[in-house]
This record gives sequence, C-alpha cells and structure tokens, in this order.
Amino acid sequence: MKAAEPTVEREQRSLLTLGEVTKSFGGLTAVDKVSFAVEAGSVVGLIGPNGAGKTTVFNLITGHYQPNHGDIRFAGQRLNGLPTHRIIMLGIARTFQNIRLFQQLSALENALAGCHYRMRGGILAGMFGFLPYQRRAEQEAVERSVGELEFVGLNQKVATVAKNLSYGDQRRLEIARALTTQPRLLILDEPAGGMNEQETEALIGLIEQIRARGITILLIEHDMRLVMRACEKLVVLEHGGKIAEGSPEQVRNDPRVIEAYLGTEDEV
Amino acid sequence: MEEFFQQLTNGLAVGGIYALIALGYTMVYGVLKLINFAHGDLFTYGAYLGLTLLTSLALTDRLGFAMGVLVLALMVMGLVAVLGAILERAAYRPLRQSPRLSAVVSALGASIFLQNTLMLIYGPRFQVYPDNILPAATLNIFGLYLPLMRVLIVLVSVLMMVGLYLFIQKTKIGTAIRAAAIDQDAARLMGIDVNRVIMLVFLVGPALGGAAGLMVGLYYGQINFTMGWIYGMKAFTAAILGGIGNIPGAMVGGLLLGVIEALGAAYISIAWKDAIAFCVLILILIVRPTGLLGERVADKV
Amino acid sequence: MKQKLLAAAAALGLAVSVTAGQAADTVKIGLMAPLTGSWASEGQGMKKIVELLAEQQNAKGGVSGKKIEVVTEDDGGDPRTASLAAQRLTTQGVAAVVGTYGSSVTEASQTIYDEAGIPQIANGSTAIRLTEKGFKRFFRTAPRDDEQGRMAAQTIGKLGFKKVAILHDSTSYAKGLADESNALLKKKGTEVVFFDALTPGERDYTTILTKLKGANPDVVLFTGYFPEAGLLLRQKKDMNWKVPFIGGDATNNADLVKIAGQEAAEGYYFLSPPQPQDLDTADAKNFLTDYQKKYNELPPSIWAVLAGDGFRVMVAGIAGAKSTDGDKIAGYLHKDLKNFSGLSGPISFDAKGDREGEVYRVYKVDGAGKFVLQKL
Amino acid sequence: MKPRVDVLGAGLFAAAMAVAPLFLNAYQVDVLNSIGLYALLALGLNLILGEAGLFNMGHAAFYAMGAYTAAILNTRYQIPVLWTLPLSGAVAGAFALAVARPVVHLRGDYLLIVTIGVGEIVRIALVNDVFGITGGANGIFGIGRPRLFGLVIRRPEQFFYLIWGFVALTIFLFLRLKRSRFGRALNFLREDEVAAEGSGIDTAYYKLVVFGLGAAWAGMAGTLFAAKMTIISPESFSFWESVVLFMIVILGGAGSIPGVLLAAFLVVGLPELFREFAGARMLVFGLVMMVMMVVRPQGLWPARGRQKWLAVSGKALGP
Repeated sequence: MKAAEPTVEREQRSLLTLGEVTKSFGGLTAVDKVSFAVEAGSVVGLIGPNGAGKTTVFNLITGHYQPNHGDIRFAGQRLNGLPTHRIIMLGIARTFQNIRLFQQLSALENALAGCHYRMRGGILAGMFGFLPYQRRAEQEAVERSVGELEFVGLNQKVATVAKNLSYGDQRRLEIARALTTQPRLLILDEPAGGMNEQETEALIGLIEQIRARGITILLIEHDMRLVMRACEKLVVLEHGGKIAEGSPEQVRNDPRVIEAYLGTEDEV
Repeated sequence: MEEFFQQLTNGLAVGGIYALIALGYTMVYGVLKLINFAHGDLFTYGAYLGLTLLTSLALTDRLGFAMGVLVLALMVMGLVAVLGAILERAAYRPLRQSPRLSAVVSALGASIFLQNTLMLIYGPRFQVYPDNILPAATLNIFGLYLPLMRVLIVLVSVLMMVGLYLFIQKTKIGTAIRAAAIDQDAARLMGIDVNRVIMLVFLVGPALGGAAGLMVGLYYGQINFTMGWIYGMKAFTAAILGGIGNIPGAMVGGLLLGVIEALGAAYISIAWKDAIAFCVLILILIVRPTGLLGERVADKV
Repeated sequence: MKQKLLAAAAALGLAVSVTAGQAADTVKIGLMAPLTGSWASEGQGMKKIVELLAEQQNAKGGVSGKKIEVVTEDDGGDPRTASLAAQRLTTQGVAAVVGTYGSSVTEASQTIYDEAGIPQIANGSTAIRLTEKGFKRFFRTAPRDDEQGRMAAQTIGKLGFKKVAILHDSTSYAKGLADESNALLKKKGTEVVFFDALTPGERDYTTILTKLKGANPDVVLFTGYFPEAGLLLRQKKDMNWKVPFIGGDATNNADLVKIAGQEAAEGYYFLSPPQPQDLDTADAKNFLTDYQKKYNELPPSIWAVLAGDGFRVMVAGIAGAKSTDGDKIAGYLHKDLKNFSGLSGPISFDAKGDREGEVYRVYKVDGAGKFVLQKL
Repeated sequence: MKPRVDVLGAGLFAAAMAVAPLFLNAYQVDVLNSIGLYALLALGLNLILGEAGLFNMGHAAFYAMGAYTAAILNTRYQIPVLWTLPLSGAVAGAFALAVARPVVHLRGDYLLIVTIGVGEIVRIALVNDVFGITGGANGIFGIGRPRLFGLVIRRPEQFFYLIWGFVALTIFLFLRLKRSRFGRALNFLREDEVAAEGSGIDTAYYKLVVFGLGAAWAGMAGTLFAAKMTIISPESFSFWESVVLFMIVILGGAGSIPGVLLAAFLVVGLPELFREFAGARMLVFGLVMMVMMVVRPQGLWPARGRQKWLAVSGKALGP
C-alpha cells in the first residue's frame, strides 16, 4: 500500500470517502477505523472473509447505521446523521445481501419505487386528479422503469410479481430498482449470490454496462472471479479493520490478504 | 411510607396474576409470532373449570385443603392445556402459512366464541366460589396487612415462572422450543419436530393461564365469562412491557404493571389508573422500542 | 368477479330480509333487553320475568280479548346496537316497549320510539335527563338518580356519619348518583373526605381500599354495581377494616352476598325500591310463588322486577285505553293509572313519566345474608 | 380480468344500493346505515393497516375525537353539525399525527399495543370528563339534526343517502389515491420498509401522514355518527369498536376496498342476521369469524395486484 495521499486532494477526485469510520455494537467493534475512497467512474470491490464487517460498512454509507466515529463523505457532502432516504436522494443506490424486494408487487412497481422521490404529488394530488404534469410524470416514471427493466434484461417479466421471479431475476430486479433512482454511486451487496455460472457471466457484463453509463460501483462479492475481472480496486477487510487496498493484482499478492484468506481456511 | 409498602404488595399480588397469564402470550408469540387473543379466555376457562370440579368432586373435603387444591390445580391445568391444544389445531394451525394478521382475527373470533360458550353453559350471572375453601388468615407484618392468600399467589406465581424458566433453559425440550422460536426452518432442518414444539407451547401456556384462572377464582371468589378480556389485555400489555417473546420479560412486565397500576392509583388517581399504566408503557416503549428485556434487534439489512 | 359481486349482493339481501310483523289477533309488546354483553345477566332476568308475566296474563285471557305476544330484542347493553334493536321493534308492529336497563342505551332508543309513536317504559334507566326532554310517551318504573341521591344523603345523616368517602365506577349511573350525593352531603355540612372512581370489571380492589382507608372515613358510599360492591366488601374484610358501606340500588342483587361471602356482607346498607318479597300485596306474593315455581330461584335483581312492572303497566295501559294507539295508552298512564299495584310498590306517573312518591327504601344485610328492610 | 366487469359490477351494486331504501323498512335501512358507518371507518383504517401495514388497533380513538369535536361544537356553539365535518377530520387527524409521531417507528405488535393504549387513554379521558367538556360517562346529548340543502335529516332513509353518499365519495377518492404515487408509497412501506427507505422513500413521513389521513376519515365518520345518534357517550368508542374495525379490514382482505365493504356487511350485518339465535348470536358470530378466516386466510376478497392494469400496455399508464 502506498503512503496515504493528503486527504483533501484525495477527496477532490473521489466520489465517496470514508475517514476512520468506526462502528461498534455493544462491546463488539464491527468496523474499526476504516478509511478508503471510491473514485468517480471506478468499480471498487470490498472483500474479506465472512464477518469482516463489509455489509456493516454498506449500512453505514447508506445511513442504516450511524458511525460512532469518523466521517463519510459523498461528493463533498457529509453523510453522517442523514436518514437513508436523504442519502439515496443524494445519488447513492444499493441492493441488499438478502434480496429485499416488494414481494407482492410486480417488477414494474418495484422499479417504480426508485422513481418515487423525483416525482411530486401527495394525498390531494392522488385523490383529486391528475393534472397534465402529473400524468406526464407518471408516464415518464413508467417509461424509465420499463427502460431499466429492459436494461437489466427483464423485458419479459415487467408484470411478473416479484416473489415469482427466479433468484437471478430477483437480483437483477433489485439492480433495476436501484438504477431508477438515477444514482451516481451504486452499491451492490453480493450481487452474484445464488447465481449460476451463466448468470454470473451476464452480471459481469451488466456491471460493465452500468459503468459505461458513468455510474460508479462499489460492491461486496465472494466470487473472486467476478471481483478480479470487474473491479479495478479492492479494499480488504478483516475483523472490522482494513488490511489492504489496491489493484486486484496488488491485493492478490499481499501477504496479509493471503494469510487472512488462507488462515481462515486452515482453521476450517 | 407504610401506605407505600402496602400498595406495593397490593400491586405485586395483582402483577403476579398478570405475569402468569403473560407467560402464555409470550411463549406463543415467541414461537409463532402470534398474539393469541383467545388466551385470556382460556384463563377464564381455568376459573370456571376449577369451580365446577371443586363443587362437584368436593376435593378439598376429601383430601384436605392443601392436597385438594393441588389435585384441583393439576386437573384444571391439564384440561385447559387440552383446550389450548384444540384451539391451536382448529384456529391457528390452518393459518400458519398465512398473513400474520389472519391468525389474529381468527384468535379474536375464537375469543368471542369461547366467551359466549361459557355464557350459554353457565348463564350470564356471576359465578361464585364457595368462600370456605381457603384459610382466611391475614398476616400483619410491620403494620402491613398481607392476607396469607396474597402472599401465596405471589409465591406460587413466581415458583411457576421459575419452573418454566428452568424448563425452557435447562431441558432438551426447552432447547427445542428456543430453537424453534429463533428460526423454525432451521430448527426443522436440525431435526426438531416444530409441530410438536408448537403443540407443547399451546399446552404449557394455557396450563399456566388456567392455573392463574383458578387462583383468581379461589382468591377473589367472583368470576364471570367476560373477565378474560380484561385480564388478557393486561397480560398482553405486561408481555409487551417486558419484551414479548421473552420469558423473564413476561415476569418482570407482569409484576411491574401491577405495581405501576397500584402506585398510579394510590398517588395520582384511581379513575385514571389504566390510562396512567398505558402512558408509562408508551414512554417505556419510546425509550426502549422492544420492551424492557426484549432483544434490541436492529432490522437485519 | 361477477360471482363475488353476486355473493355480496346476496349477503346484503340476506342481511336485511327479515320478516316483517303482520298485524294479527295478538297484541305485541316489545322487550328491549341486554341479552348479551356485560349486562347479560340483567337482560336475561328481564326476559324471564316478562315471559312469565305474559304467560300468566294470557292464561287470564290476554288483554282486550287478544293474546299478548312478547317480542324480545337484544340491545347488547350498548347504544348503537340498541338503536338497531329499537328500529327493528318499531317495524314489528309492537304496541308498547318495555326497556331497557342502561340509561345511555335507553337514550339511544328514545327518539326512535318517539318518532314511531310507540310508548316506552324503561326499567333500569335512572338518569335524570331521560324524562326531562318532553317525550310524551316515555315512562319508567325506575326511580331517578336525584331521588336516590337525596335518599342517600338523608340516610347517611340519619345513621349519624360525619365523614363520608364516595366511590363510584365512572359509569353514567354511578357517577350521577355520586355527584348528587356529594352535592347534597356538602350542603348539609357533612365532610366528604374522598371522591374517586374504580374501574369496573376488575377483581382486585385492595389498592383502592388501602387508599380509602388512608382517608379514614366513617362510612363509604359506593354508588356502583353489585359485582364490585361484593368484591370491595370481601377484600375489606381481608384487610380487617371495619368501616360500614352504603350502596346504591345497583347493588340490590342476590349475588352480592354470594360474592362477598355472608360474613363480609353483614351490615351492608343499600338503597332500593322495595322488593316483591317485602310487599304484602297479593300481586307480589303470587308473582314470587310463580316465579320460584317456574325458575326455581328468586328474581335475580330488582331491575328485572321493574321490567316486569313495566310490562304490567303497559298491559294495564292497553286495557285501560282499550286501544293500542300510543297516544291513548300514554294518556291513560299519565292521567288514569293511579296507585297501580306494582311488584315494587304502588305505581303512578307524573306528567314527565316518572314515578310519583317515595320509592326508595333502605335495606341492610343481616348475618344470614338476607336483605332486611330498615325503618329509619 | 377485464376492467369492464369491475365497472359493471360496481355500477350494479351502486344502483342496488341507491334504490334499496325503497324496498326496505326502517330497521333494515338502519342496519345499512350502521354498515355504512363501519365501512367508512374501515376504509380509513384500511389505508393505515391494509395499505401501509401499520398495526393500528386503536382506531376508535380517532373516531371519538371526531364525534366529540362535532358534538361539542354543535351543542356549545350551535355550529350546524355537518359544517363541523372538515374540522372534526382535522382535529382527529392532528391528534393522530401528535400521538403517532413518537411511536410510529415501533415494530408490529409494539405499535399494536401502543394504539390500543391510545384508544384506552382517550376513552378513559372521555369518561373522566377531561377539561370538563366531554360530559363524562353521560357523554353529550342534544346534538342537532343535520341539515342539507334546507332539508332536516332525521329518518333512517335520509341518513342512508347521507352516509352512503359519503361512502361512495370515499371509495372514489381512495381508489384514486391507491393508484397514485402516494398509494404506491404506502404499499412499498408495507412490503418492505427497509427497501422502501433504501429506494429513497421517506418512510417515517408516509407512516405519519397515512395515520393522519386514516384518522381524519375516522373523525369525519364520527361527525356522521354524532349527527345520527344525537347523543354520544364513551361506550360507543370502546376497545371493542377498534377490534371490530380491525377484523373488518383483515377479514375483507387487507388493502382491498371491495373486500373491506364486503366485510363491513358481514361483520356488522351477521350479528343482526343472527338475532334469531338470541343469546347465542355472538357465539355463532365468533365461530363464523374463525371459520371464514381459516377458509380464506388472505381475506374474503383479497387485494388484486396492481400489475394487471399497469401492464396493460407496458408503458402507457392512465387511470
């Protein structure tokens, strides 16, 4: 790992920066002084053995948890203390490790959720009428949602109820929903979890395409093949602390990483 | 000060009953995530069955007070347990895979049904236990009036609760219950017969409720078919107060609710007693959203 | 979808397709009573008594040569159900209605009967305002709260108590009586050391008793109902507290002693219209024998007896007016019915439809659990 | 399913209801009035419980707030009772916002007991004549008959048109609301709160607002109730009323407007139908509740997914 650049400089180029972020639950420190940056336009992987605190880091970024110490900044704005939906509105979208779709609703409706915050109209608008602008907004929302569903490859499943989708399709639907929020940063929590080889292959292509749209990606993944191919930078966590950071090549050869991974295997 | 302690003991006696009923709520909730609104009515059945058995079998005459009441309690608990199991089979098992609230409505229907069945069998009038069963001794300790029976109620309640706690914590069956409470599917994979666990929970919970009903009948004397509604509600409140699904929580919640009611009535207003209790509950939940001893499960993301 | 709609329509049709009453050679008298709900025991008592009296009357040839048919509707002890019960009775061609128990329940039905022109006679509703609204066809056999309040204050004075604690149960009836008594006692210079309400339907009242005891009264006036009164007496005894209790007429129920236990109930005073047991009239005596023969028990409560009186008054009204016209019956009851021999003493009505004269008596429970009429 | 069948069915039902009073007697019409009031209350609760998935078993509290507001304004300040409609709604809604604010984040059953508690606190406050304006256990009597276009409404069939007219308006508005952005947000909330928040939806805001809206509707229903009964007392707003409303929503099928209507007919109508059973009528009622739930666990007329009409063209969307 190279010597740390001056923070200010790094922030200027980075979309997301974590500075010495710490989170503990009761006595257990789940995330310990973790710092890293995600540069705009890149694909960054967050890896590490189970229980290393990866998902907790995601939850800290998206405001599901609040850090005990440290700073989280997105595009120059401090995220600490903001509720989740505000963070989403700033341009961060995410998927969940255990798929969290609106199970009883159709794929289209799921995708529409992401459009919600950009639309207007509350109770009165709902009850008393569709003014032309509202009708237009609705139509645009549906179009965008259908567009994203097509983008992730769910064109045939627009009207299917989420719970009836296959596992891989559900993962893709989550991505589509995240994309409809028009994020600048997309956070994917084990997007290949439960996917077969073909689906994973397609996912790698999808990640490329998303990136090609100028969306920055931060992902957690156990599938090393995907990580090595899709990411240009990796951050490695173990026991809540960061043990390595760098390109896939650098990380692969980092002795501490090898120890962390092999070490755990030894214990098993 | 003397009045304060007197009121404290008053509250504990009432709370002991609440706690005993709350255990049934909390056990069922722990395993099934179901609020069994008919539980209060099973409590009432305990009181009515106790009365019928007591008068028809004349147990206390034949076996003496202690032995008679013990045998009576075992019979009542057994019968109410069977009733609880039947209820589970008829009203809840068919709904296990359904939306949670469907089972709640089924429970409410069962409650109405059970209540009105009692009314048709026994008539709507208040039923009264014979008043010569229990020793009417009143202890007078440091100026506090402690009717012996009230002390016994608290003792018996606490004993039963401790027994249940040990049963859940120390025995193999108890472990199975705890496992099913955490994750039914995982428990099933580990070879636990979840149906049997649920049945067991529906035997033990109602049995304790039935015992509480019998105690209320024996001590307070006057019972009627609607009384389970109020007791049930209080016990449910107590279970939530302690953290529903948590067995020590039900004990703490029950006793605490009794004490809050007593002190609220004593020092603020009798007429507002229940409102005060609910206010305290709401305040506690604002500070601790899952009750006093409930696990603080952050929604797993 | 269509089938579902049809099913819904069918349910709707069913829900409202009830047989309308046809005018025949019977006279229908409605009984509105709480057959279910918290006051089911009162309601079922009312039903038993009215059915017995109707049988007897029919055995004597009915009224005006026609058989009497009693049409009973459940008011559930709650105003909303009561208004439906009342609407239903008005559509069944009843000539008069007896009932009901609770004041607010009766009140919810008053306008409905009034607009239908049907005379109503309530049996348990003691709230003052019921007869202050100017309904010409409304009567009641129950005395009013203010009269009972006066009696309570008077009795406490006669018994020589100086410090009174008043406890009610927040129901309309008990609160009304408590307020009346409180005002009158204060006016007479009696000290009221405690005034609060318990929650009815509970089992443990030791908290309240402890607090009452702390106020150290000479006497406790409890204006609520018998189930709570019984428990209060029982638990008071457990506390070794020997203060006398006085109760209102809602504690006149045989179950009071059963609940309290004989020992704890002994010495309890209460106010009530006289029971049939304490009247020397032939009507009362016959009624009691027949009731015991048919149901093998004493009438459960005075309110059920007052429903019986309501029924008898209405029969007398129909016979006297020689008509089933509501206004004629009401007119007869207001003007011509004087000192009718009721099961709860003589009955006459004033212009408002209230009973005339002193109705209340003072009772005391003796060592055997009997209610003994007191002469004060 | 073709939308036309829906429209046809609804039209037939509306037509049948419109002429019903011509064929029914006063009692039967009054049963329908009672059903209408419960339907109105349940439709409001359905937003909270059915659409947004918030366990509310204290709806009677909001109903009471509305009824008492109307009664107090009418009897003390002689404001015509129907004029109080918006104000009753506002008071009930504002009250709901105030009490829901600190507790609305509580999970399922904890929220359930808190709403039960709020219902009980309100009832106890009414019984104890809080601020000296509720009349205690006696309640408030002498509420004026409503007037509409110079016509005094007093007979059951007149109330029928008032109440069911309001029900029809409510159905119309709530159907539109259901299909709007607002309605969608409620469903997201019900299905998965974390995911909804994670999609940029301010879940806390929607929870609060839907509580306020459902309560405001209960408040307006309270006004109609007060106008119809001319006397209100705390016992009309007991915990039992909240339970009945809860049962209506779940029995009908949470989130389903036709389901809620059907269940209102059954839950309010059946005890009337069972009058023949006299003392056993509630027993039969309880049994029927249990059996209906076991036979149709999703509710009698479950909510149909929105996907059908959304997917009609895939892209074009219109009401």
